[in-house]
Order: sequence, then structure tokens, then C-alpha cells
Amino acid sequence: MRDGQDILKALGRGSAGPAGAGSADGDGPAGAARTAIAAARELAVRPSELVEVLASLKGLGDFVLIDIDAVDRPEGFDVAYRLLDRGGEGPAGIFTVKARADRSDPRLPSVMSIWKAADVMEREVWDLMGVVFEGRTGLKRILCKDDFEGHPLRKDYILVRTPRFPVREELRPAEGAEGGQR
Amino acid sequence: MRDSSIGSADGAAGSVTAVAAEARAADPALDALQTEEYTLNLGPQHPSTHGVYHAKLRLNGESIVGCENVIGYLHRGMEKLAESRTYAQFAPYTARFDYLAGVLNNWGYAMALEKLGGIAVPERAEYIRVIVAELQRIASHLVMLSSMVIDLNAVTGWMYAFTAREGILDLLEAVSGSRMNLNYIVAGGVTEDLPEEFEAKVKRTFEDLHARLDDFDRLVSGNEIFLGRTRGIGVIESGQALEYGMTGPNLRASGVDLDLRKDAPYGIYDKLDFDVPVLRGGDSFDRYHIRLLEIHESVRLVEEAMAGLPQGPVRTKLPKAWKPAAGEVFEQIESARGIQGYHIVSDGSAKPYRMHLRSPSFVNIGVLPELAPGLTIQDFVATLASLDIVLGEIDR
Amino acid sequence: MQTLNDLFLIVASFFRGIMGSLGFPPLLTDAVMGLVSFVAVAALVTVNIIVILWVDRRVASFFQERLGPNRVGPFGLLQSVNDAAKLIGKESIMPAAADKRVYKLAPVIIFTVTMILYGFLPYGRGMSPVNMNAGLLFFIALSSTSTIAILMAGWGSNNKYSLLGGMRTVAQVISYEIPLAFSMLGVVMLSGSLNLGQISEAQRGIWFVFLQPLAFFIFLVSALAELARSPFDMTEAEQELIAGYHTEYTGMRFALFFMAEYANLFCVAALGATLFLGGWSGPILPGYIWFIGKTWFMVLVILWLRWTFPRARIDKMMKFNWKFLIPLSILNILLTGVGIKLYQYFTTVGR
Amino acid sequence: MFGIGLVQGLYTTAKRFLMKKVTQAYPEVLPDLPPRSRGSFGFDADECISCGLCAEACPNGVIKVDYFLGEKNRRVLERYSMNLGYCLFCGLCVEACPKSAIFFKTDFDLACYRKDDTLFTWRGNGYRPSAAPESTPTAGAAAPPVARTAASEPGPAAATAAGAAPSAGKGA
Repeated sequence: MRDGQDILKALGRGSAGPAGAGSADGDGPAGAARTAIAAARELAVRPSELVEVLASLKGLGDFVLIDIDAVDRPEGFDVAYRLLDRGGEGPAGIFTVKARADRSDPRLPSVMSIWKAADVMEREVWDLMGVVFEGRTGLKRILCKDDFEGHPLRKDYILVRTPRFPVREELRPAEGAEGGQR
Repeated sequence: MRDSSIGSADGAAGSVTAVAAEARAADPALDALQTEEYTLNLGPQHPSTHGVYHAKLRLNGESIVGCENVIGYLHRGMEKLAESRTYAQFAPYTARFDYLAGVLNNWGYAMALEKLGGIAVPERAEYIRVIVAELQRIASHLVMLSSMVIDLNAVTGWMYAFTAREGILDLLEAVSGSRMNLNYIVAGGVTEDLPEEFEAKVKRTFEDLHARLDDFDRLVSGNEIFLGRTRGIGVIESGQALEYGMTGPNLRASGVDLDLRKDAPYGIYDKLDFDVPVLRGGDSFDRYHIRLLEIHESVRLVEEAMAGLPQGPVRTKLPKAWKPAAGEVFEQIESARGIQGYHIVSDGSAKPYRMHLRSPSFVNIGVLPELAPGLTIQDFVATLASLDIVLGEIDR
Repeated sequence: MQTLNDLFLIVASFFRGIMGSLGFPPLLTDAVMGLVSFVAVAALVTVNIIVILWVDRRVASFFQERLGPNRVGPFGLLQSVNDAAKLIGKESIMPAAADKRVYKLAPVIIFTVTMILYGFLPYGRGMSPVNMNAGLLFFIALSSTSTIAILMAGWGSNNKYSLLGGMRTVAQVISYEIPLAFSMLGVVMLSGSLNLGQISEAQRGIWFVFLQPLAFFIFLVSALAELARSPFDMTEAEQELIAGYHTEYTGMRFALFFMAEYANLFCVAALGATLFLGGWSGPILPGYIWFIGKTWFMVLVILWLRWTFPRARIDKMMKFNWKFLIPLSILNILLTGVGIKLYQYFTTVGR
Repeated sequence: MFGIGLVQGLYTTAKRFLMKKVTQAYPEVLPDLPPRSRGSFGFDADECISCGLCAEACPNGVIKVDYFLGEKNRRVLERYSMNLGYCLFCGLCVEACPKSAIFFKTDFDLACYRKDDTLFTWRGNGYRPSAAPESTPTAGAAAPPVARTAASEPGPAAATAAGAAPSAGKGA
């Protein structure tokens, strides 16, 4: 993942020093940001500055959050925010903002305040992957039942195999010669 | 309140709670009236929830005060299953996501694999993909039209649209062997070539389709009662739609011109000329009407693709134990209900490390809790039908 | 022709003669004859329900390009008998939390009310089982009591959906009583009597539908609302309220509701035929054939509307009724009054 | 204007009332399905070399090939069973079979009253002499492949679970 220094700068974040050093959001030249974004397709971001980056991206207009999904990698949870870039003259591509949450205590700031669509998406990532989104209300399971333990999409969650063929041999119907029993 | 008779289109949202509040303000005695809200579970077992969708409605009389979506009843854990199947083995499962537009799912998955493994697709296969995909879109839109119409109790209209769909399903069966869950578009092309005299069958089916659609249109679209039930009901502004990440016909009915076949053309959509209908109203009637227009566009697309069909192979065979290079891809396609995205992460083995589906209905339904307050139960049913959700795709 | 027309009357007087000669006191013969006519009415109702059930399903399927029931018996004629047997055979479950007495009483009331209504219909000249001078008034009064039965069913079964269905019934049927009654006023003014037999008699010359087209339209719309059918079937809206007031009914109790609905359909169609299409008055055929024919025509029109239109929203329907239908029916009464006065003025001046 | 739409609707239903009906009397008139229609499966025991490729290709572990080692250690098919209750009708097995022993048939009436009836079995035509090794190893997934744990790298042999080679050595 290319380190999106130029994009961060273009978004008026200044150097990617400690978070919060950025000036008022969105005052960077919007044109420069747009061309930088059009070039790169991805941007890796530290969890702390995730909300500001997404807020400023939304400030540019033409960006729609269409998906949040997470990948359980050995080194941590890669949560990707996919934005559909409707504005530019070229085809409507996908711009991804990636943030990594560490395995032991996966936490990320919630972006529900920026896009309302993020509500159900974050609940799904929490439900299946177990990444906690802070600063939001109503973070509860969306697909599994409410009192479900564990997060099924994690690699350490093992599926139980269901036997396909009946173990009780005697139950088998009388074998017809062709085309199974009729 | 402007006097609106049963037939005339009621422009203002005309929500019932506004009327009740107004009456209460006018007559102080009404205030003493002790009314109590109650919750009503609409679903998961309900005739008009289009699958196992469950809405916890808080009602004041018959108008909705609050709504909460409860989903997950059809969660089969498909994304987890994908991690224990090879790439080719998972292809048939994709048709079970949005089971009304099976082959469109296949296409999204196949395109993601082709981009992941850098597989070339023969020209003829691209044309056949457009033909079969647009036929599937027609069938899917016909289900939407008929299920919306039967939710408003026009049972005859429902029957006409489903009978029209039979012809399309027969075409799909002639091509791929199965009517609903096709496994026809695979990585590298399509499984088999078109059957012979397929062109004549398509022409016959389309004649019958046009006749039935015109009758359906005449029976329902102009009907004042239908207009009274859907015009100005469940209005979604374009800003609200974008805020909720809505895509597909629901978004285009709110005035936003976003169609991947035009904005990010894949396959051979840039070679075909068709236009994308966009309506401004954003109410249930426009969401109904836009699907009717899109069917005519899809018919045009199929005819164009049939005309320009080149000769040649239809598939580049993949090795049985196909192992793409480690990497990650996100491919998106314009499915019948919106943008369907496939995010596949491969670690060099024969099985995907992670497979995630971006489902349009999962996001489109997020707008309901904000839309429902003020509607009556009857309007909620009409709005839910107009959003055209498929629970297989929502719950995965 | 005359004998064919009064066939049933002749037969009745013949029996009355026999009983008279056997020394029965006149009171007893009247009682027996009354009993016979009521049994005839009851038989007519049950046969009617079976036939209408079959016609409804066949007509619906023909509108939808399908064949409809054609397996049980020739052309599926025994299908409705089959359904009735199935419903009688089915277990009639009662929800535990339901209000037992009210829940059980509701289907009984609704069916008896409909049966009583059949007694007032003028099947032929002098052939109405109860020849009551204020027949029409009694008809309207009684038909509105079925609303109580539906509310009992809806509230009694302690289910939110049926409660909604019951409440909707009250709102809808009560408010559509008024245009129904007003639209009949025009006919009463023209025929000068409330007796259904005399109304049919008065239409010997010209059917009232030609004199009162506006009243016929209002009657049809409000009759549909009374029956809770086609564009106005909010009371048992399958798609919203599962099955409205009879959601919790199964088996024989549901059969009673089901039969009451179809019996009501025939009854209101018969009323419409009597008021506007001239009841049993007609040129060559005997009176009762004309009556049955016209009623079936009205039933088919109602079915045609049933299978064409979607369902209206209940509050818009209320607005339509109070702000459009009732003023229209009052206007119709005014026009009829003015029309009668003009008619009388011209005829008297001429003489 | 008010009412035009309603009248048009009435006209449409009246017109459709008189047109030809679309109902097919199913048991009497069987539908003519296109040749590729995937109704049910046909199996040709002579062609089958019990290689188990179809069982490996199947996403849902529907196929079980029971065979034994005949003379010259050649595999002889004893029984071919498919649990159609779990079948997706995707055609990957038909595609994978080198001998096209398993193929689609267009007769589609698979309805049955008992769940066990969804189990289709065909008897191989070779009979197992009593001397042959008792264990009839099964090629193909008796159950859906096991989810890989993060730690274990998928070995080349076990691309899908239970691809166990026959117990008596590698076999022909």
C-alpha cells in the first residue's frame, strides 16, 4: 500500500506527524487533492486520523461511501473504507482508505457521523469480525443473533462439518440398478 | 389540508400524523385523549416483506412513529464458506446471493477473478455475457414490478408480470440449463455457447414481453388508485440517498445519474448505445416506473448484442487447481438492485483467503428507519416493495 | 306466460288448499308455509355461496389468463364443495389469550345477519318471504349490524393485526353507510315506497338506473365499501394485516366468515338489481329468472372491479367519502326532487 | 383526468379475459424442456473409472464413489452415490468427469416424501470378490472440505478434505 503522503498533504494534513497537526480541514487546494487521489487508488491511514481524512474526502464532494469490510490478517484487522469517486471526468472508480486495527484489542473510530450508510456497515464488521467502533451508539450484532458468542469470520473460528451421507447404513433405500431408487 | 379525492395525486406527503397533530391543536379537548403507542412486528413471517425481513414498528394508531430493521434471518455465512471452497467451487454459491439476479452475481465474481488472475475473456463471451445478464435484469425487474403491485392488491397485474417473466426464464434455461440459479458466467468466459436458433426464440419472447408489458402498464401505471397509493409516498431526496450509500434504480429514481454500465463501463457496455433513465421524484411511483423503463432499455441492449455477436471461442479454460498470485481485488458490477462489489483476497493457494460481497440491498434498506416515521402501515408496505430488497443478498 | 310467472305462488296456494282441507287451523298453515319459505331461503343461501365461490375463483383466474379450478368435478364445479368440506374438517383453533365468548360469538352473528337479509329480497312478484312495507329501511339497519360482529372478531382475537382490521371496518363501513342510504333515497322518491316489491313493480316501465345514473354509481362505490371488497378491502387486507379481522380464525369459524362474505356479496348485488335494474320486472321471462339474472350481472361487475383495482389507502378513502361522495349523493337527492317536480308540472299542465 | 386510468384498467382485464389461457395441465401435458435443462442426473457405470474427480470438484460434497481394487490393482466401481438434497445443480461434476460418465437428464420430477429418498445410488457392475480388502475407501469428500485454520498451510494433497488415497497404497 503506497504511503499516501502526497494525498495527506493535499488534504491539508501537513506532514503526517502526530495527528491533529493538520490545519482546518479541507482548506488544501481541492484541485491538487483531486489529482493526487485520481492517481493513487489507495491510502493507508492511522486509525487516529481516519475520521479527519474521510471527513475531508467527503468535503471534496463526489465521494460516496459504498462499503466497509475487514480482512483478518495475522498481523491485524485491515479495515477498508471504499469510496465511489463519482466526480472526476474519468470512469467512476473506487478509492480505498485503509486502516489497521491490532489483533489483541481491535478498535477504530466510527465514521457514522460522516456517512449514515456507515451505521449498518460498521455493525456488520463488528458482528462478523469483532472490530469495535468507538464514538457511536447502537453497536450491536446485525446478522447473527444477539446472544451469539464469538465472531464467525475470524480465522480462528472453525466451522463444524455436517455429514452428507447418513451414517446409519441400514436406513439406505434398496439400491435400484439405474438412476437411484424410484 | 388540501382536499384530495381518492384519485387525484396527493402532492404533499399528506402524512397522517400531521393531520392528527393539526386536529389535536385545533381542539384542546382532544389533548385529553389518552393515546398509547404500541409496537407491531412486521415480519419476519409476513406476506409483504419480500423474504425474512423484520421491521419493529412503533405505531400511534395506524401511523408509524418509529421503525427498526431486524435482519439476519437468512444469514448462511457464505463469506465463511468461501474460505473453504476453491475459486471454481464457490462460483455456484454466488447465484444464491441475489437469487433474483443469479447470473449478474456470477458475472461480478467472474470479473473479480479475471482481474485477480489476469485472465483474458474472448470477445464472443463478452457479448453473450451482456445478453444473458440483461435477460436476467429483465426477469429481476419483472419480479420487482409484480411484487410491488401485488402488495397493493392488484393481483391481476402481478399475474401478468410473472407470466411475462416465464418467457425470459425459458430463454435462460435454454442457454444455461437452469432457470433461476445459473452457473453460466465463470472466470474466463461462459460455460457453453448459445444454443442454435436462439435468436428466433429471443425475438418471439420479446414480442410477447412487449405485449404483456404494455397491458401491465395500461392496467397499473395510469390507475388513479395506484397513483394515490404510491405518488408522494416514501420520498427519498438525492442527498439522503447518497448519504445512505444507495445505488441502482432506487438512486436513479431520486435524480442521481449513477449507473456503472455508463460511469465505469465493464465488458462491452461502452460499445453498446443505450440510455439510463433517471427520474427526479424519488417516491415509490418513480422507483416503480424507472424499472419499467429499464426493462425496455435492457431489451434494446439484448437486441444490439445479438446483432453484433462475433464468432469465436466462448471460454479460456482455467487449470483445475487454479492458484492465482497472492493479492487483493475489488471489482464492482451494476446488478439489478445496485452496485454489487466483490472483494477477494488471495494468498496464493487454491482457496480465497477472504471473500466479501458489497450488497446493494443491505445498504438500500438502511434508509427505512429514517423514512418510516409519518407513513401509515399501508405506505410502509408500498415503500418497502418499491425499494425491491432481496434478503439473500442482505444476509449473505 | 302468466302461470310460469307465478309458478311458485300457484304451488304455494295449492299446498295451502290441501292443508285447509285437512282441517289445519289457518294460523298453522301460515306457520308451515312461512317455515317452508324460510327453509327455501336458507337453501338458496347455501347453494348461492357454493356457486359464487366457484364463479369468483373461475372469473378471477380467467382475468389472469389462467384456467382456475378444473380438476375437482367437471370444470372444477365441485371445488367449492371440496373447500367447504375441507374447512369443516379443519380443526378450529382458538388463541389462548382471545376473549372466548366474543371470539366465538362473532362468526355466528355475522352469518345470521346475512341470512336474515335474504328474507327481504323480492325474488318474484309476491314472492318475497317477508313482504314488509319498510323493507329497505330494515335492510340498511340490519346490514350495518354486521360491523359489530367484525369488530367483535377483530378485538376478540387479541391480535394486533386483527384489531387493526376491526378498527378499519368500523371506520369504513359506518362512514359508507351514509352515501349508501342517500343513494337509495332517490329510488325511494321515484317509486314512492320503501317496500322492495313495490320498488321493483314501479320499474316496470323504465329501470331506475336510467333515471338515476349518479345514484347507481354512488350505490356501487359504497356497496363495495360495505362489502369490504376490491378497491376497499382494507378490513382483511392480506398484504398488510395478514388477514385482517379473521386472522386468528380457522376451521368452521373461518368458514362462517368466508360464507358470510360471499352471501353478503350476493345480497347487496340483489339489492342493487332490485333498486336500479328493476328487480323481477322484465318482458317475457318469468320474474324470478329476471331477478337472478340481474343479480348475477351485478355480481360479475363487482368481481370485475375486484380483480382489476389495487387497494386504496384508508384515510384517503375516508376523505373521498366525506368530501366527495356524500355531497354528491345529497346533490343527487336535490336533482331527483327537482326532476320529480318538473315531471309533475309538465304532466299536470298537459292534462 | 379522474377515472381514465380506472377505465383503461377495466378494458385491459376484459381483453385478457377472452384471450387464450397460459395454464399447462402438468401431469397430462409434460413441458418440453430444452436439451440442456438440468433436471436430474444420469450415470453410466461402464464409463466410470472411479477416479473421484467429480467428487473433488463438487462444492457441496454431494458425490461419494465407493470402489475396490480388482485384479492388477485397477479400481472397480462398487457403488456411486449422490445426495441430491445438497446438490446445487451447478454442473461442475459433469464438467470435471473425463469420461462423461455422469451427465444431466431433463426429467425433473425429483419430489419425494422421505429425506432419505433424495439419496441417489447407482451400483457399479463389478462385484467385489470376497478376498478383496474389506475397507472400501471412499474417494471424494464425504463431507464439505474443512475450513483451513490460519496456521496450517494447505498441503498439496489435501486440496479438499478426505481425498484419502485408497488404504492399499497409491493404486493405479
